Amino acid sequence: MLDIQDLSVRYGHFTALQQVNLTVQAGEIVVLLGANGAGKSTLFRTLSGLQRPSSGRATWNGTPLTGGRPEFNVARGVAQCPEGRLLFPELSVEKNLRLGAYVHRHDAAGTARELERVYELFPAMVEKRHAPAGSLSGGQQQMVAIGRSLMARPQLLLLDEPSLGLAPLVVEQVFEAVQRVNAAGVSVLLAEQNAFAALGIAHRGYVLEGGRVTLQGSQRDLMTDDRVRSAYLGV
Amino acid sequence: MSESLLEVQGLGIRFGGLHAVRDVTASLPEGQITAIIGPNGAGKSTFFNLISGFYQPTSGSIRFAGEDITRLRTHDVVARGIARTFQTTTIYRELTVLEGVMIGHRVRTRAGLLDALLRTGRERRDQAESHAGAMRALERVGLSAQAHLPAGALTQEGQKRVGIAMALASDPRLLLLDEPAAGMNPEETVNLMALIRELVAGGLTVALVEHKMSLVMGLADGIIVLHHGQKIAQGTPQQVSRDPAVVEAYLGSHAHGGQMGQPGQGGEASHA
Amino acid sequence: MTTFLQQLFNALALGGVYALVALGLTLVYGVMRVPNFAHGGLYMLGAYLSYAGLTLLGLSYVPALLLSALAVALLAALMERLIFYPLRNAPHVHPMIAALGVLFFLEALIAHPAVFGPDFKQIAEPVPGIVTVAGVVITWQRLIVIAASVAAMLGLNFFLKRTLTGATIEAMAQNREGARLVGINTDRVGMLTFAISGALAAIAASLIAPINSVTPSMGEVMNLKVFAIIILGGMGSVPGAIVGAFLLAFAEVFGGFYINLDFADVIGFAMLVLVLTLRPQGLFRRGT
Amino acid sequence: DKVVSIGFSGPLSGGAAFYGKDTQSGIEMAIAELNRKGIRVKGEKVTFKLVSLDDRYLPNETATNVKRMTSQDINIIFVPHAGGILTVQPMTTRENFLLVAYSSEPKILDANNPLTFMLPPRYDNYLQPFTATQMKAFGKRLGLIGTTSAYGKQWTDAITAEWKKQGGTVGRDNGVDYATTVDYSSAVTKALAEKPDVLFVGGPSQPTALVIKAAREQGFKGGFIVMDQAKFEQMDTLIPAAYLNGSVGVLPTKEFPGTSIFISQYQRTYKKIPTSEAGLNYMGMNVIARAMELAGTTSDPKAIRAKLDDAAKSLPLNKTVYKLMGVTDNGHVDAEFIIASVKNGKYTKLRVPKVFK
Amino acid sequence: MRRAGVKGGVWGWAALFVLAALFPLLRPSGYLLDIGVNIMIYAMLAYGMNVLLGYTGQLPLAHAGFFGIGAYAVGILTLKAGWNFWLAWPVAVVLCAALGWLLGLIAFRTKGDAFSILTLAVGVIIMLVINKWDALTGGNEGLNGINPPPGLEALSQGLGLKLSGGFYYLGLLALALTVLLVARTRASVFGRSLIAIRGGEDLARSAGINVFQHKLRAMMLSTALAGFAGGLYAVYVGFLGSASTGPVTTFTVLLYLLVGGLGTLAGPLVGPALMYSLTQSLKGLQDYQYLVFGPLLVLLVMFAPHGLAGLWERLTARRRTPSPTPEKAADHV
Ligand SMILES: Nc1ncnc2c1ncn2[C@@H]1O[C@H](COP(=O)(O)OP(=O)(O)OP(=O)(O)O)[C@@H](O)[C@H]1O
Ligand SMILES: Nc1ncnc2c1ncn2[C@@H]1O[C@H](COP(=O)(O)OP(=O)(O)OP(=O)(O)O)[C@@H](O)[C@H]1O
Ligand SMILES: [Mg+2]
Ligand SMILES: [Mg+2]
Repeated sequence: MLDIQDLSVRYGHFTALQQVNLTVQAGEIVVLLGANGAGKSTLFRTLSGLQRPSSGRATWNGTPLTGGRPEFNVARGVAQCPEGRLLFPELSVEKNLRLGAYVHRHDAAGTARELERVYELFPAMVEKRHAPAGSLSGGQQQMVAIGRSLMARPQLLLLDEPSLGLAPLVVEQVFEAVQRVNAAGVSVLLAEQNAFAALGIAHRGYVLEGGRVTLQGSQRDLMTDDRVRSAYLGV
Repeated sequence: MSESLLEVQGLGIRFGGLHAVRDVTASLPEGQITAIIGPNGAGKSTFFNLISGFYQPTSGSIRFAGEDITRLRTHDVVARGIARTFQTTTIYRELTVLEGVMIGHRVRTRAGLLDALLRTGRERRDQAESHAGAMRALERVGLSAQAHLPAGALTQEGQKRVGIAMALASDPRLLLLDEPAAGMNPEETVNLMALIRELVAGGLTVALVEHKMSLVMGLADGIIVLHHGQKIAQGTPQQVSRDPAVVEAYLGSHAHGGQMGQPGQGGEASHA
Repeated sequence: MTTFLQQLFNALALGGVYALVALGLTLVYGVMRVPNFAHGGLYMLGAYLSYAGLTLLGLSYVPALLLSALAVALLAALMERLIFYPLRNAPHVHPMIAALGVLFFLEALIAHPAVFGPDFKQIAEPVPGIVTVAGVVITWQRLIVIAASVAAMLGLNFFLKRTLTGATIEAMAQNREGARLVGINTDRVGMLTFAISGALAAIAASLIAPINSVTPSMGEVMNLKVFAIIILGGMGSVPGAIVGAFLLAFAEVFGGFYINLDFADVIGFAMLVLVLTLRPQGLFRRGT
Repeated sequence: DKVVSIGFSGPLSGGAAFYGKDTQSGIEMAIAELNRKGIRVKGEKVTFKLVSLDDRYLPNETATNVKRMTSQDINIIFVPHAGGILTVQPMTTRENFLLVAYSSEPKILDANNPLTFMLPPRYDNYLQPFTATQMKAFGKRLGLIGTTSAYGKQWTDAITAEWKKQGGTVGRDNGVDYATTVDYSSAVTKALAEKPDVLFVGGPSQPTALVIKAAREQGFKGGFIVMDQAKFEQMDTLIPAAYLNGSVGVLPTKEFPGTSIFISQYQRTYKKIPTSEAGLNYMGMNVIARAMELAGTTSDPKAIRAKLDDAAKSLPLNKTVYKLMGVTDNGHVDAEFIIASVKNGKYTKLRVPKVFK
Repeated sequence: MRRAGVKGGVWGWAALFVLAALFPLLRPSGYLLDIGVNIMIYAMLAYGMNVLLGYTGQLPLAHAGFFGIGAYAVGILTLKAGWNFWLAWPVAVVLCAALGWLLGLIAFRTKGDAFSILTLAVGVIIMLVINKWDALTGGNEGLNGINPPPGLEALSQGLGLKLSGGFYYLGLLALALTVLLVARTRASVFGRSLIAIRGGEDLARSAGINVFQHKLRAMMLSTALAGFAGGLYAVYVGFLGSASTGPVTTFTVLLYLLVGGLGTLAGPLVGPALMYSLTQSLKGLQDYQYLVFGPLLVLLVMFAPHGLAGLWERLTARRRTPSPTPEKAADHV
């Protein structure tokens, strides 16, 4: 279980996250809603260890994630598909994906299996496997980023706006895939502007505003909440 | 139908073995909004790169307002009146909003190094004009109040507007927007649509690439669909959203309305 | 004809020298994009440490070489930690100037009268003697240099392209945060990369020193050329670096032979300008 | 006690530092000895202090250093490179200092500067005997692989002229910069392609030894004319002594009483064999100290300059590293060198038939 | 607010130059005057490099070569062709601009590190050619006896100064002109386009800027300033050797520039002033000078990454512009 308690993050004097409390139970998909600049990406970066919190803590199954060592977090089963993709532009698509499985480097067979699964999810990647990731179209790069996070075979998957730049059909497939992965026991924390689709597959959700959690509840609660409907669902 | 501002004939480009855009013939009617959609990697951004002179086509021709601009370099294309924004927001984050947008007006000024060194009349005129031009553009996107902030301090959406203002500052006739709504929430998307409508009402022609069907369907007068670099369909939103080839390749369930689409009503898509 | 063949061998030997030094730099400059002008300093240090091992410790050649490689590797790793790591997000010129500072320091340290002083030193050839093939004089040391450069190239290329650790170096160079996100310990990889580069520099110096003299400024002379070679071959390309090295050597030797020795260096650099004008991305890199 | 500062501006860092240090060491050693012994000028006890400033071989830096030293009332300044010397030469009368020039560039003398004291002897004394000896022993074809420093180029030109004068033929100039060349082989190959009987080589000792080595390895059997910058006694520690057989060059010997004392003193202090740079500057400093005694002033460069010749002639034998005939009217040291040829590892002194002054 | 800032800057500069002009009246030693002139010469060269590196974002490494070309042009034209210095100097500047244009045509085909290395190679070639072309440049022996500018001696005496004082004022005037031209460039429509190129070439291109042409002009200005500095150097030192036209000089000035502050107007002056004085005072340390200088350099780069002028500008900018989110703004500068 992911347990975030009173987490605050500051950039200089600017407080990006303030006393955030949030949990993701094993096997849950939790969606994180929030306007631009609400602090979603900051939260994700903190959970991956890229960003150090100024106070508070986050643990995954009891082990702290905030030690500032992302590589430990990945080894603990926490993988992220980050905002901005953070691919290795001059390496081939396949090397990008294989590096996603870096923490499983001693399990070649498992990595090969996982690679097949990613290619199944994004068939467009097969013909691009030897192309440098940087030469791909924006959406294709997003596919590589998602694929790379899956390659780590995470127990907790952090997806920061995975649908960004993807064609509608692919968005559907990604959400289906998230559900599939989740069905296999992986917990998912998902940030999305496409709130409608995200809520559609989520069990619970949180709304982040100005770095604070202002609302939380089950899928149904949020879907029917007036504020959520007007601000994030566009209805 | 209004006169076409931009016409491309058999346009194509290859990257090594890959035909990123292949034999595309299309036209953008003046004063309208044309959306270009298609799967990821279909060649939409490449299509924009070709029009704006970033890439040189390996085949075909581009005519803008009756003039052949196929082989022109980017700055000449901008000078003719075609401006663009990029898929990932690129602006001068370290400059103030105003300064960044003034750069967009550069193409309308002539002052060079000698004018700078001698501080000629032309230099001073151009300087004043850049300022005025940039302020006009900022007003159009509603950012005049933030003119003196560093652009990087603005929100994601604000930065997108800066990008558009920069393009507008070059006084274009045609504006190319590459995924302007990416990363925006529904509310912001609606604001953006209003902005684009205003621009078009002011006489601008707009072509945009976007995956957000709510925006495409709500805004576009016409849609061009690319797939594997080729044009597979063209028509009104209604026509296109019913085209089975488009549905299969691109839209999936979104063709049937739902959150993103809009209920279509009749009309056959014209196949390319 | 014999003269031509002799020059051919001379060019190969010189190319081997350039390649050996360039390969050490390929990792940190070609791959990691750290303009480490201290590389020449590490190279120089490697030669002096080998010299010290031979004369002060009385070691034989190979142990002296290995000891020197180890020491320089440690120093390079330390340098990464203390200087280049903190500067990783700074613009390019910053690490470049810092590296120059290190180079100044190393040179001054070695040239200090209490250390080695500014005079030339000499390392005896471990395998003295020559072979003559068809009138061409081949010295063992030069053969060793050529062989070592090819072996180092193959090894390094294999390491970068075929091993996971190699891939982590490239990954880290291209996106440090991305690399951390997939679980790579970038701190360790960074130091490791510098250590390998330092060791290569020291080995190169120890192999080359018997051909030339050991002086505090020997690294400076090499520095410009090896940076040029890496760009010439194409940033990040290991085969490119070695081809660039031999190309430069051939241009210098045959330019000097057929045109004018006095202008050999001019010819070498002119070739670099020409190649970059025609292929701005270098020889072994696909266009962008 | 009166402390008199002596200035020095030369390359003390970078690629030429070894050279700067060598020249500096000679002055330094002379000053240490003079201070130990103590000299008196007009009855007053005088000690010297060496003020050294690095100029990295750059003339503008030399000029800056000289201005700095003259503003500190330093009246004697050693400069060991032609560029620096020529740059500051016009300043001597204005800033009132004696320029002690260690460079054999003839333009230094052409300037007829009244306050210049030039230390190195004219190398043209060697040309005739070198040429005659080698041409007789090996043949008439000369190949050229000297260093391309200013001094090296002069040498190359001079030896070329002399060799032709005596009826020989000279190949193309295959000079390379001994300081920056990574491998001398290709220059040697090119020079040997002309099948010379004798090769002209020379620069600093170590690289010169490597050039000789490369030539021998590539099968050269002829003789070498070794430029005076390179020293046999340094080279034969680096390469098989047999490689040097058939060479002619300068040889500091224990001919004069001063020399052996100097050498052993120097080796005790600096732990290495002294070069002629050290020797001549050592001697130069001693001449100046002596001239101060004779002139009765430590601060009037003109008066000191006027006594240089007397000083040189009256220098105690144990300070005379090289045989010293005096100082010429235009301020040039008139010293003699000993030259030798090498046969079977043994040095044979050559006669210098006619001495240019 | 910006206008006010610019005005303030003008007064600051004017005050600085007036103060500098008063300095010789204090009867400083020839050594101090000499340091002053050297700083001015290096500063002019640094301003030239700053146009390319600081404003346009291109790291050129051939500048000592152009400095040398300017210097040798003046030396050769006055010594061998008998020209008047006052004619030779502008001709040298124009020559450097023209050669800069030529270099730009070739070098701007490349970008980033390749550009730097290509220009470095050109710089080395220039130095080597100067060194090897004995007939024209005097080769290793250099060019000796370049005379002071005609009239300068008389003028100095008229002002009651030595020749060195005359050179000081000549340098000060040249520097003032350099600062004026560079300041004008930076504040111009053209200069803003250079900043745009520095910020991102593709973006600048999409804004309609003819990137290549702008870079070419920047290169010309930059090399012209290098030649301007070189011409002054030639008459000031009176002797020319190839050593000071090589990469070592380029890197020295680069370092000055970095310490002063890239892309700032004061940096190219502050850097040389500080670093040149520092290296002079470190000379007393003898064998330890580079043992101290090297680490000092590393520390400067690490702890004052924006240079001293950069530091100053940021401090004053923060005082002047009360931006609503100053801490965020600072992060992107
Ligand atoms: N490195 C940084 N330094 C300073 N401020 C930052 C930094 N990164 C983010 N911020 C600020 O922190 C706030 C939260 O940013 P964050 O990226 O977490 O938002 P977000 O919810 O992910 O937004 P978006 O939907 O645009 O991705 C924003 O105001 C942003 O400007
Ligand atoms: N410079 C390039 N070199 C090689 N291949 C390229 C290059 N630019 C684009 N491509 C390829 O061309 C194809 C079209 O890319 P493009 O960026 O135009 O797609 P797109 O339609 O904009 O997709 P998206 O919706 O994902 O942004 C892709 O397969 C991409 O990998
Ligand atoms: Mg975000
Ligand atoms: Mg695209």
